[in-house]
Amino acid sequence: MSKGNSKRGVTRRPSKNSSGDLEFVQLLTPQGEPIKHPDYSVNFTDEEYRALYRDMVIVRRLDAESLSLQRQGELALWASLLGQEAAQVGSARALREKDMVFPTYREHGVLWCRGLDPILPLKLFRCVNQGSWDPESHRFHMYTIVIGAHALHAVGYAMGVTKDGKVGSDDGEAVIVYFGDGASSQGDVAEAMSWAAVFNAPVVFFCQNNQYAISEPVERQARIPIYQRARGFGFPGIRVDGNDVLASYAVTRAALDAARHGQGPTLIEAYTYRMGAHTSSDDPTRYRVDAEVEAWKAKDPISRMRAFLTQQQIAGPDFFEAIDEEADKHAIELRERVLAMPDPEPVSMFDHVYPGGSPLLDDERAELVRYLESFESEGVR
Amino acid sequence: MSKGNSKRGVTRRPSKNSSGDLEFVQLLTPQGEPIKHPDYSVNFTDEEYRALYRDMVIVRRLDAESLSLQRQGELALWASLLGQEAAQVGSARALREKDMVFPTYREHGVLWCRGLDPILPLKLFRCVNQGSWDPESHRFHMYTIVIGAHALHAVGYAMGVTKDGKVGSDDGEAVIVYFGDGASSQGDVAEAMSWAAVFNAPVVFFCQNNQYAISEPVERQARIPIYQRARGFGFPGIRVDGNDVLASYAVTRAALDAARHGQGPTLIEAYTYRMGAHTSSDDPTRYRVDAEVEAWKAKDPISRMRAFLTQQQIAGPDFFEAIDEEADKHAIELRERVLAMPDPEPVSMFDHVYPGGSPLLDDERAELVRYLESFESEGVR
Amino acid sequence: MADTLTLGKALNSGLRRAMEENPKVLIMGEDVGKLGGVFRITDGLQKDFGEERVIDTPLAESGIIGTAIGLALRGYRPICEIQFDGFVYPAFDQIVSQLAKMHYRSQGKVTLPVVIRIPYAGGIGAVEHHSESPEAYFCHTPGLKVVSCASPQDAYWMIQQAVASDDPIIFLEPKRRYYEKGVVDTSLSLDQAYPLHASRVLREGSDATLVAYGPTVRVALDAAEAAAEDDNRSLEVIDLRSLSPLDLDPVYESVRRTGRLVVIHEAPRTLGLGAEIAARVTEQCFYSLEAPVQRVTGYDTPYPPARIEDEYLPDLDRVLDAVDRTFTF
Amino acid sequence: MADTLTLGKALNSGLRRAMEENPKVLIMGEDVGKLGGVFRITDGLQKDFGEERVIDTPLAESGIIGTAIGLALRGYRPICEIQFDGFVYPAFDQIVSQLAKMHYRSQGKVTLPVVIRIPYAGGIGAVEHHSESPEAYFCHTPGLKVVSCASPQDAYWMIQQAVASDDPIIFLEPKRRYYEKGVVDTSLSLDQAYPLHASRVLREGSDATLVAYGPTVRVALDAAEAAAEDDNRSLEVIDLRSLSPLDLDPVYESVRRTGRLVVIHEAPRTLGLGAEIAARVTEQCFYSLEAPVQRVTGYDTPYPPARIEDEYLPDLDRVLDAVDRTFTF
Ligand SMILES: Cc1ncc(C[n+]2csc(CCOP(=O)(O)OP(=O)(O)O)c2C)c(N)n1
Ligand SMILES: Cc1ncc(C[n+]2csc(CCOP(=O)(O)OP(=O)(O)O)c2C)c(N)n1
Ligand SMILES: [Mg+2]
Ligand SMILES: [Mg+2]
Repeated sequence: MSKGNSKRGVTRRPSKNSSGDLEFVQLLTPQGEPIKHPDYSVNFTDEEYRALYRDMVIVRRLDAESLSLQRQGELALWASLLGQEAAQVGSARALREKDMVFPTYREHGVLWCRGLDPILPLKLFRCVNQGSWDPESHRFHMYTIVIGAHALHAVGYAMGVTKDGKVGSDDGEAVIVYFGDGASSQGDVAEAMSWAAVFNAPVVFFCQNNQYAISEPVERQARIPIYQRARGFGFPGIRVDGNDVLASYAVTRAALDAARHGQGPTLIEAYTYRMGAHTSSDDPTRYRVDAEVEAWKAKDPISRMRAFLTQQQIAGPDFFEAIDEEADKHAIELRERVLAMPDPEPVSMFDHVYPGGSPLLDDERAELVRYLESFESEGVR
Repeated sequence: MSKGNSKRGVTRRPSKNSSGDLEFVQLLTPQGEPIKHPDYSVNFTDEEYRALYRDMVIVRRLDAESLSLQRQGELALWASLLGQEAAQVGSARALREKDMVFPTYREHGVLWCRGLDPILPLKLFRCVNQGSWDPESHRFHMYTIVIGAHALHAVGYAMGVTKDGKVGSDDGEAVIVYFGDGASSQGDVAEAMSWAAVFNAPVVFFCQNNQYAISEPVERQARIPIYQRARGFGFPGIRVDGNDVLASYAVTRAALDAARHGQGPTLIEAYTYRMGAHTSSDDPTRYRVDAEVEAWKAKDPISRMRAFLTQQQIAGPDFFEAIDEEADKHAIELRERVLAMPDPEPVSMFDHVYPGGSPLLDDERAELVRYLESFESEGVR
Repeated sequence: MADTLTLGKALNSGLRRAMEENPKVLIMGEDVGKLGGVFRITDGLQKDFGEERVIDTPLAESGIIGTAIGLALRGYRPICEIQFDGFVYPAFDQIVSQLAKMHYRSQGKVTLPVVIRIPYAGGIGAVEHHSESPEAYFCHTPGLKVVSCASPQDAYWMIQQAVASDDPIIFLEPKRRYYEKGVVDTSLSLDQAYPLHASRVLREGSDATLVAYGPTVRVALDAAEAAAEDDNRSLEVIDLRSLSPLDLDPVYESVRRTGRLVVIHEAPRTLGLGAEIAARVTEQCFYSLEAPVQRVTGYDTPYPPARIEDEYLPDLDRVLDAVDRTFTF
Repeated sequence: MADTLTLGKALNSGLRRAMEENPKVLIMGEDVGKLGGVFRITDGLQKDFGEERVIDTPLAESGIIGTAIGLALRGYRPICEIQFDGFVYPAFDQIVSQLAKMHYRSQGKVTLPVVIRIPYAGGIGAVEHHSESPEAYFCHTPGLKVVSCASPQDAYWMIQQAVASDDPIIFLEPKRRYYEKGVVDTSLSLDQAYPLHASRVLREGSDATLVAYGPTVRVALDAAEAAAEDDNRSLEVIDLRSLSPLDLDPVYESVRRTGRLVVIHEAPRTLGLGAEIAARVTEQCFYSLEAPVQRVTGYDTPYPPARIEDEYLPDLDRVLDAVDRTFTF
């Protein structure tokens, strides 16, 4: 039979964004100069600008302290947010109190902005518990380590928001789910996007593309920019400079507002960089070169904001120094609290397996209690 | 803090294609008139045109016979392809011999075109085996019932084709995977598309959108046309009139050729309709109205092709009659063979659990043999 | 009030009542709405409770359980239907790593009252993936509870109890028993109904004990009947009902009297529930057992083509054969 | 030739040799390439065999197994790495419904020689999902074979045997033993190596039998040592090695001599391998057992926070305590 033929008319390999180009929303240059964007802007008071800076400095300082605690053997692991402060603080500050957050294991900056006690993630990483905070208290769900699984939880939650009649006006509630570039490959994340589209769920997919999933560069996950994934499901996707706290704020705010007003989901790709190792167990020198890290240093989210504040005379050396001091204080307090943190009681391992309890577990608990007591009576073997 | 703002600039609810519009590739109108398409065409000999018609008539006839066998209790179940003959025959005839097919459970038309014995799926649906044909003999994999799972198998296979150096020239091999509109929601299918994009695999995703996943209309799976899903992964998607055998052929041929030449994956959405029930267990009157079915009858793939052949004087009543007779003969033969089909031996249930065997299974087999023999000696209890 | 209902209809009525009792109860799954599910267990519910409460979902099992978790976090009580046993595996991570563990991980701050209904097991002459018995996977998973009903009365009450429970529950429905009829007493209150996580002696006996659940309960009862008539043997029959946690005290009590135990299930033998029951009963009744616990189960093969499933599935004869073995050991 | 290697390095060498032997062997998984895997088990292999044979995959476990199946259909022999035990569940359908069954479903026309390596079990002080023991799920699944290595010698040979086998194999690596050293005899041929699916008596004894696998083999050996020194008791230690199919003849033989059996694993007790072993040993050695089989296992809770994992994991003392119970029963 004869051949069909076609002009396929679709670019097969859209040229990948380099981090330097402008195929993303940016409101501050790496040098801290404000730039105009046709669709997005912010209109902060000086106080608010300073508050964003403060958040970023404090979360970076707490992060550094946590890493050092890990190095000293006080934590089993630490997943550093270094380099991602703007994406996290900008997006988190765009949330309203009633909005709900579903984080990964790296959203310490978001956690801080939601007002949770910054010690909480350290309990998880010290392995005294499993990140067991109350998700409702600050509307910030527990961390999720299984990549992508929580995206479905976020969408289900958002479906519930709709059912509760809490979308469709400026009083509406929105949901945001954080995940990484690597997570974008998981079936669960794709299913979450499908469901969000079909149910027009009030959810924002916030993907921090920090260029790596452990050792694998983002090209292993996608051959076109991740924000474009949304097009295939029928909702908007947008890329923002994730090292620009103002742009991160503006883009997230718009997406959350669209969601709460009933316009459905948005995918935001925050283009950023993981400056540190994947976790304290990782050795990034095995898979990336210094030059790359150096290039990203020039786009640092905090120095950029500091330059902006200085240039705009919103803040000066005294302010910066005061913030650094405040951050140090927080860090010292964090350290002290970690050092004082008790281990859980062994028998607590039987608590909360079932809300309704289980006689089997009661027996096993009794078995362990008896066993542990046998050492007390007879002395350690 | 102040609100960010944006013109979002993305249509949130692209208007859904009605089956009547032309947002798809069509080379034959429902009345059988040839129409030109800027990108796709076919150039068949009369003989080839007639062969396509013959395929469609035969697979429909075999399908009807199978359904009737099911109604008479000879099959446990039947998944009818009625209405989807053009999508299946058109796409299957676009394949080259070396190309590899991964079907669902409904691709009896593709199976026929690949030259497999049409009795094979009836063994599966009679439950004498599980569709146990040799995938390599006609380069047609076994049926897959678990929705979407085989999409990953197809992509892996296609990655192997690349590894074998069998892409990049006109001698290249391609892989095609069939799935339904419902399957497009499965995480496995999304992962398959991710992988295909990242590894530039020589695979064609052929989605027969027959408008329903059992009772659920396609709107439950996607809010924009399914072919657009590919855009999010960075490869082309295209919709074809799945009731037009010529268009189905041309579009598939082009996609297969792109794949074999190293241009990577394509998603084809064949827009069609499941004229019958989902399976013989289903009752479609519970979820769809007669008027809809009637409207689709007017687009029937076989009468369309028959009109074309008549109008173009490629074939006349004698030919059509001869084909109908041939089809009847095949159907009668199929029926006879089903009626003569023996049940498997019970102990065969232990065969082929492991290529390497297992002493545990040997013991269990011996146990069953002994047990069955005990009846022979003592008479049935 | 007592009605005679099929097991399937009893489930339908129980679901209806659960939805009436609590507006937070949702039903979600593939084809559960207009179609009423492929087995019609949710028949009529979408019509009466609306599309907001009876949700036809996209075709994605991980999505069904994952979004149900999210809905539960928001205060809803989702009942998920998995269309057939063999299609639960794409949701496995959401079930065993997410649903099962969130209460524990949160130290009790989060509860997820999600029920997962699964028409399960074989005997209906179906094609592959439609006849499996996956209960052991779930019973081995701490944080899940697992139950199976074997009569219309239990179906009606157990589904309501499962929905009312704050535990995540896998609710296994013996699909080949959907059409069996029985009397259902609908006049009780939930508290009065037989407890969800308790096994139950269905027939008293003194010579040997049969333990079954779900579809094999009928097999056990028939075997006991036959043994009484043909062999003059008195078999005690216990319906486990709760597969996790197991309620084995009645089994121990029984075995201490009979000295003989046969466990019957359709799942493959290796690491099927029979293994756990054998291990525990042997430990608790070591000096009472006259013979090792016998297991009458599916074999350690994938579920075979249905034309030979009768030889795969435990039936009356295989049960009686095993009882004989406990006497001749 | 005999080298002293860590278990991790022995695996690395075994993988290297398997890749040298057969050009169809592939390695695929998350971070297995440049990084050499988070435990460095594939260290250096991408460098030497290229990106075509050592493939860093997208972050999608179902994708890893699903595409490996496709590659196997095309004639390749993929070795998949799942980064940690707790991340295997998204691939569950591909493993239990696809990989496990395709040979059966095709009546032997298709073979899928896929090996799935999983660093598993606890004891490394890790955060949640990094310490689990999922073996029972796989052992309950007909069509899969499951093995675990406990020494560098076994690691080196068993991985090669697994790759050479046409069966789909779950290969469980006791991650907390990666750094333990042992002598590896690299001079054998594959056929000469101890058979893959055979258990092995590691220490002979006459008073009681200990059965362990993977990470608990060391615990069993230590317990036997302590029992010999402190209690003057002679304990036989058997390493199961093959978890599916089980090779229990040496266990039966041993229990017939000792009359006492303790099974040790980290997975939760209920429906853990101990249950199956207890059931089978009781059946085969009914009149030899002086006490019921004792199980020293993880508890039926999710894996607890690592700060208390020592009390969750079977250790020497709990094993000896169980041995005592078999004597005082
Ligand atoms: C299902 C699953 N697979 C594998 C892992 C192991 N793992 C932890 S983090 C990670 C990479 C995640 O990359 P990305 O999504 O980009 O997030 P990032 O860590 O860069 O913030 C992997 C593979 C996991 N946690 N869950
Ligand atoms: C994983 C899984 N879930 C559910 C089912 C049950 N089921 C069989 S066919 C079907 C609908 C499939 O719809 P679609 O993909 O559109 O294909 P079609 O049957 O219309 O050809 C469903 C839900 C299944 N086979 N596999
Ligand atoms: Mg990343
Ligand atoms: Mg369909």
